[in-house]
Amino acid sequence: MSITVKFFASLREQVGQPEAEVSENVVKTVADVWNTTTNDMSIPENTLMAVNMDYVESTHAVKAGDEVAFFPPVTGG
Amino acid sequence: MSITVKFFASLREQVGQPEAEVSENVVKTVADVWNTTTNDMSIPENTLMAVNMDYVESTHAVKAGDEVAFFPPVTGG
Amino acid sequence: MLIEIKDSPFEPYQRLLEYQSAAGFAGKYGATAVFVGSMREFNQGDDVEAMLLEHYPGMTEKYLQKISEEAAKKWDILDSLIVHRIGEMLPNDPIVLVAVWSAHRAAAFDASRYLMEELKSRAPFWKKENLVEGERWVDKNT
Amino acid sequence: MLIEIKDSPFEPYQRLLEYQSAAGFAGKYGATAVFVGSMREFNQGDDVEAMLLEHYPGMTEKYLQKISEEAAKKWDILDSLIVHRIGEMLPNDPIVLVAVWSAHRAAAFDASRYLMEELKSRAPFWKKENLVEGERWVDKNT
Repeated sequence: MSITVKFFASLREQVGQPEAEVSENVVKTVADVWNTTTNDMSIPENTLMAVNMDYVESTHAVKAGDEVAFFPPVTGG
Repeated sequence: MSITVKFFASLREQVGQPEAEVSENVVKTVADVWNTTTNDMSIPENTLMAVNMDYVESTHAVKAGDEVAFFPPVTGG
Repeated sequence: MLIEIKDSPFEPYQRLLEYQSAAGFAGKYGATAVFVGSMREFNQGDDVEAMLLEHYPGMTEKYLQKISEEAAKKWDILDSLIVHRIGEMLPNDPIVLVAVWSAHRAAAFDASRYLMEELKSRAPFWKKENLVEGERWVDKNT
Repeated sequence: MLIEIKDSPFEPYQRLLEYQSAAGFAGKYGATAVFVGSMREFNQGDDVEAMLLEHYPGMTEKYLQKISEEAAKKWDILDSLIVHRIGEMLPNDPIVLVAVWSAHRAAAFDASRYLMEELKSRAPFWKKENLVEGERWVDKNT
């Protein structure tokens, strides 16, 4: 059971893919997930992060089965 | 050209008439209009007064042709 | 900027649809704030069976116009609409509709609330309720 | 308390009429506060020809539900409804509808504004505008 990673909106276009998978053995935090799936691309300022659909900080720990998401500031409504 | 007087809602029922006329020669202020048209009935607390459809105080002067109105606190909406 | 006094039931959302379709500001507004006041079947702990809404013809329209102009001066809005019912009404009947259109949401929110608060405190309308035990004038607005 | 995500155009006042007729609170509410956000044909000084609204399926619904529950805890309201559009849209299309029903007006006004502000700051939606010169992501909510 690996970790599912999702990118939305402008971040999806910058990263160049909507989704990725990463092994839970090579990452400890949300920041690690970003670095591993983007080849250490620098993370845009104001990027929002969620684990299992709840907002978290980049230091949040991740585990097998988690869904991790990265996206820019929201602009709905 | 006399002064037209109107009473609304609960005040209309208390005064017992919706409208009255008073000669401009016997009244100087809105308070005089009340006293003359109601036989010096004591004016209920919080009564609102208007001259020509603008809110006024009881000391407001009246003249021939004016429309004077008395009514309780408003309860629309 | 429109003011309407209705002596028969009106459907506020139907009226809004009509008004908005006829208005010339399609594509200009990003925000519409709407308030609808309806007749409840209870008030101050009592069941209300019917209600009579009296107004002061002329002065009511004058004050609704006045507060609409005040709102248009205070906030950057595109348009406003006020519809108020008078006469005999039944529980669940709409009493008042206030709508404000603006480019951005803050102005619409602020102006619609202003219109309702000012209408409640200054526009000459009076409610008389029919209870099981008889009639009573509503003596103050909450 | 209902949350809807729509991938095709919706008519907010028609939706309100349907929802309210089906709801079981006729005669209980004295106040309905409604907000409708619509697509403008201009933004930040540019003409906008079309817009794409992206969302995060699952998380969007979760946060709309969360803020609806927060509003129901903070204020004495009877019900709330949020409808939000996604996908391709054109100027003047409704984007969002928020409605709150309550016995008295202050709760409806406060809760509807809370829902809109929280939706704008926390619900994962993103707008991409089609301008004459090309596409751009809207980078912040005003």
